[in-house]
Amino acid sequence: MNVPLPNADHLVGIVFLIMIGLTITGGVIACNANRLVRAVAGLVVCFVGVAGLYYFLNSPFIAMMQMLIYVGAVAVTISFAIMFAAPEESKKHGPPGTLAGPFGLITAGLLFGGFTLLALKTDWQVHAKINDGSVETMGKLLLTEYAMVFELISIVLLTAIIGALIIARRGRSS
Amino acid sequence: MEILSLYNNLNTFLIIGALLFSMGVYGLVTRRTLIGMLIAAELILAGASINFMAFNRFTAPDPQVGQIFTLFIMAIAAAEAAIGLSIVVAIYRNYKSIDAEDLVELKG
Amino acid sequence: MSVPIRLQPDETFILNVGPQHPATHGVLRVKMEMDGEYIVSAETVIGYIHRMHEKMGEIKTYPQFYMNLSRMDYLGALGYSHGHVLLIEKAAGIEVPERAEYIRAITVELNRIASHLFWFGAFVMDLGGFSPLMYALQDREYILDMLERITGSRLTYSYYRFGGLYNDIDDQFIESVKKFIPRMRKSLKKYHKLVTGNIIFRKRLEGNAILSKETCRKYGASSAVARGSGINYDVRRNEPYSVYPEFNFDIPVYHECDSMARYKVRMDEIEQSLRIIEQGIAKLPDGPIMPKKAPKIIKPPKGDYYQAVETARGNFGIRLVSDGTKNPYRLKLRSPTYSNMHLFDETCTGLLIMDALAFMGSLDLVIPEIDR
Amino acid sequence: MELTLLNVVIAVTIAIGFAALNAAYLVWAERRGAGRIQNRPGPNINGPLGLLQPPLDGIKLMAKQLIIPGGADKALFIAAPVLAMAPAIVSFVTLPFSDTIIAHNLNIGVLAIFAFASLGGISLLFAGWSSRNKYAVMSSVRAVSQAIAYEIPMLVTVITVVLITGTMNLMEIVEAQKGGIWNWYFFPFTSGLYNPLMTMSFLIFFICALAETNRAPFDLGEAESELVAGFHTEYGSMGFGLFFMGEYANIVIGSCLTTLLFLGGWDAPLPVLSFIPGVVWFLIKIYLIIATIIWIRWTFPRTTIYGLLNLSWKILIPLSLFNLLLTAGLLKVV
Amino acid sequence: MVTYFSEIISGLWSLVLGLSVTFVEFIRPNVTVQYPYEKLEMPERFRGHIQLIGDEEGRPNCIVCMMCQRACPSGCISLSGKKEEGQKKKTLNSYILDFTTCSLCGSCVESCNFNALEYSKEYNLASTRKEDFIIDLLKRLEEQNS
Amino acid sequence: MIVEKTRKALEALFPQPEQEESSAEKIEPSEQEEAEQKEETPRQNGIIERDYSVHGYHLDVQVDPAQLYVAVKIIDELDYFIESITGVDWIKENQMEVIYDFSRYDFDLCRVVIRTRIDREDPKLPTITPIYAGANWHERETHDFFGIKFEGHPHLIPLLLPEDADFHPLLKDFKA
Repeated sequence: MNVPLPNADHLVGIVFLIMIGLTITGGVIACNANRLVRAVAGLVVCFVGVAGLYYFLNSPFIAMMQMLIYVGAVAVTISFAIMFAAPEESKKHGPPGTLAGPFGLITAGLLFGGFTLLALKTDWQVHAKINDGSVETMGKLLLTEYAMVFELISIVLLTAIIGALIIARRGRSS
Repeated sequence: MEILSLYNNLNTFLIIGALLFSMGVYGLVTRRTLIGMLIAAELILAGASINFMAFNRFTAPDPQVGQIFTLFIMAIAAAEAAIGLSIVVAIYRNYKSIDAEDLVELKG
Repeated sequence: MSVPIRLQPDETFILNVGPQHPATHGVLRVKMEMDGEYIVSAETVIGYIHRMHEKMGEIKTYPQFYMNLSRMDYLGALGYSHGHVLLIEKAAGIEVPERAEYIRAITVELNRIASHLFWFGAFVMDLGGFSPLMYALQDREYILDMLERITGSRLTYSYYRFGGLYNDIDDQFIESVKKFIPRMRKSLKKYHKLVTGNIIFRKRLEGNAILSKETCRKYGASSAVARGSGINYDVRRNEPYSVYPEFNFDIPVYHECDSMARYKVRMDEIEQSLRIIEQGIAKLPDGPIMPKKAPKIIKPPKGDYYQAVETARGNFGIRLVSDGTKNPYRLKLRSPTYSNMHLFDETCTGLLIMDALAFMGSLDLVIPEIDR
Repeated sequence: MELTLLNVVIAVTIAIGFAALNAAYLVWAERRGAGRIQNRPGPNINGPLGLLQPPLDGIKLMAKQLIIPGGADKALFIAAPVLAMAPAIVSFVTLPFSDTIIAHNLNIGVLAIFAFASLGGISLLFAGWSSRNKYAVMSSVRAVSQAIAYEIPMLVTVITVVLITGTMNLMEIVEAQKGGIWNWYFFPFTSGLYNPLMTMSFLIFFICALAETNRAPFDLGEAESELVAGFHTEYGSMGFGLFFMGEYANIVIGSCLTTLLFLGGWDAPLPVLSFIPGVVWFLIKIYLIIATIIWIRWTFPRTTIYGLLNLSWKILIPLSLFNLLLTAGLLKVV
Repeated sequence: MVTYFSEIISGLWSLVLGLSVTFVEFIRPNVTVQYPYEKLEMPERFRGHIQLIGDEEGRPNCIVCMMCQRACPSGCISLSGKKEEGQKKKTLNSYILDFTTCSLCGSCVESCNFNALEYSKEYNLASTRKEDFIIDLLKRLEEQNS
Repeated sequence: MIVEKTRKALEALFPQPEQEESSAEKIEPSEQEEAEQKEETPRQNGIIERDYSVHGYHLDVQVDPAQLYVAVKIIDELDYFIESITGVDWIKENQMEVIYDFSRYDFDLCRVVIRTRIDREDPKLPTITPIYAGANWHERETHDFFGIKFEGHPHLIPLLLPEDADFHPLLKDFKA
């Protein structure tokens, strides 16, 4: 009888836990699934979770961009490539070398342990100032302070588009 | 209910970021196919982005920089996906395989 | 949008279109080798409803066979019966009263319009527009109602007899035909407004599946397939039969060679058929519909005979090899769509699948007629 | 974050209910409308005016066996329809229906809807891929490439509107258009901006909405005369039902967005008429747009894949970009 | 450039024209017949399956000359009769129409010289059993008379 | 006139034209009775000009199987289109006749029938698909119905009959 009714704060916490769950399950599926399409599905789940995390970090804009770009573009592109290049990928799974599996596991474990220790041992100076997540300030910063980077990014994207076209072109019309 | 207020804790995000990063590394090592590696690389980028965002939220003096960095990472990831996949497609066309170990010729 | 393709052998896959596919309007199967959405090669597989009409023709006597002709093509049945009766009349030397010939011409043209209307609707439906089919069916129902009153049946009319007709037409029929002509003209205007002018429709068909004159000749194409490629060929004109020399009508010919040209030819043919019906009704003579001494048992003399007619689907030829008995020795049915369909394999190479299916629609296929 | 449990539960329930009801009765409306256009009655037997048809159809679909084709990727095959339906429902949470009726007023509402919509694309891919059917794969590839191609002009037109209002909040966008039909961005005579090309932008947005929701004449993904039934060829039972409902929910979202961005949302066309509650106006507007969509579907044939891409890249994108530049210039000048 | 815009305008106009056509159709009345609720009269010459014609007393006109059986291209008519004593003509014992193979050509009706066969107006011909299409015309005639 | 032209072109196939042609000419004007008489004896290879209003075609050319390809080539060069290919099984004479119908697209009407007779036991003919691509299906159909093998045909498998069919239904001794 003394289980407290979940209030708003609890609800937020539960939603957060769900997001963490999505992220981690998605990540696990993405790097362990036998079929590449399922890996992409895992990636999508993971990205949705990450978008949720961003939302909790007071940046709804970035969260939505995460969905838009990663789910709507990157995941779709990867699935296209899978459909094109690996129709029978399911045969090709399995431990590649004798060492790769354990080796990967050890590396990943070490990395994870190291980072976690680093995160926990360091005494982070948590600032009281919280970003307001507003799009306006970000837009202003992008066009003033980071204008150069912004332009460079657009050039990179343009180059990427053209380069991708050139590499993948088959020359039907020639 | 400590567990329900995890979202106010910097370390939660850092650990998730680290987890994603190491999962990405694991995938990068174990995957044989190029596309699988690409997926793993995306995970690594996501892990890094989470760190940026977390620091942006909790410790940054100027609370926009992290977001902007994350945006840039997204753009780079998109470009990387496009280029990487067109390379995969081109390789597949020439070698009929996207298995990284079959591509010994690339080693020169 | 045909694009030449450089093939890589294992980049293609086989797509099996049919025998149950919405675009094939029956049991037709096309085995397509695809490169993405482009067709590398296609092989048409027919014969799923082959009924061996030619063997039936040999087994049955002449009068027992005439209803088979209307089973060949369920949309334009009368044209086929017309060819058959003309051939047997020619072979056995039966005189046909003029009134019967006029009525034959009128009903054949009505049937041709009905067939073209159905084709129009089905073709637009192949392209994704559903409503024109319903409008076309309304007009077609009108024709079918008229023909049903006269012949007793809606699709498989066995209306013609050797020497004449099974039943005379009445005033009510003439009245309804007279009412039908302005109605059809109005509908045609509606179709042109709704479909022909439509930018989406035009963009899809213009330049789609170019058929050269030479290809048509090599395959023996006829009907709108040939006339859309600039060939002025219509059996009604080139090889006049029945009372067609009496009528004043044009053969629509377009030189674009694409699906739009084939579409336009058929739409114009509806108008020309209306003209023929108009003149036929005006000139319709009185008199009997069967010759006075119609032979009961038909035994054409030895020899072989050929008759070609222009049905709704094109040049239908029927060859009779007679040995003087009451059964034909050999009866060959040359169906127009058989030749038109044969074009498909060669022409659709390099087309997108949606263009190829639009092209298939423009051929006006009736599968039972191909398979016979 | 003012999320309360009650709020969320009510919002989600209403959203699901609204989406499902709309999906069901839009099918009915579509069939009746198609029938009327084709001079026939449409479904009219079950219930008055055939109004019981949709629930009966639903029962029929649910009673059917869910068949998973052999060789299909089971997990993805089942996940795909859910993935198609879920974002549509989530999108309803951020859609304002009047100045008071809104589940969660998100500051970046427009973007959120697009973000959720991008989940729909991947669901089509999964559906096509997992059902192991060549037609399904071809159609899902078509549908996705189409969705990507039309996202660009759509976003550019949205940016034009965002530029004028200076906000991505849907409520504020509607507020900016307040005061009668001449203030709507569909054809803004007043409100400080005299951009005659906004009508064109409205058309572009509408066309893109048609294309994004895979509606005729852009229904290449389920071109039944070529690809049998497209990506849901292998789906039966409720799998198909979910795709179907998702499609109609997307139509509703598309028309809601069109209304909010260009037709003044819940604003009455004449200030005199503003005694009628905003919701009514909003619903009238979205159903008018839906009626137009249905009308268009039963009038036009389908475009080709290259015609579709040509339209997007050669016409819609240049024009929408031009309008964006023009609007930016006008904003600077005015 | 001019063609670019004129094509857009003319294209849009053609779409509007199309929409106007369907709108006019939208407000036109229905043309369909709600079949199970309303039924159409079959025309006079409608060709259903054949049936026997009886005289005033209800006896069939048929004299078992077998012309129809011979004329039938599909062999779907089988009839038998016998000559009863004291009567000039044969009387019909049974007349079975195998409608499964009948193609409704009407050869039988045309070949009949004794006004004994006609087309029925029957068009509701659907059944799940093959036996339903083996029609005993004599029984049918009796039913009609009663 | 195209009839004359075609006739001239085809006469080159028959080495002793004078006698052959004149005899054929003589037979033609007289009507059916004589034609029937002629049918009794196996017909010689050659050209007969037929009465169009009775038979429905103008030129009736019977060629040797070896000449077939050349004859069709001539027809092709004169811009004829292919109408159909069919066979007739003359079981009494133990022969098989293959009939090729050609016609024209222009108003200068001329229908040409090329027929050739082959042995019933070993029916073989050269294919004409290199000349007329449209002959492909017609030849396959004839192969289906009569079992005539068209040598050099690219894809001689059953077209209308089931793909495993090993019977030829239009042969007169075929029993279902």
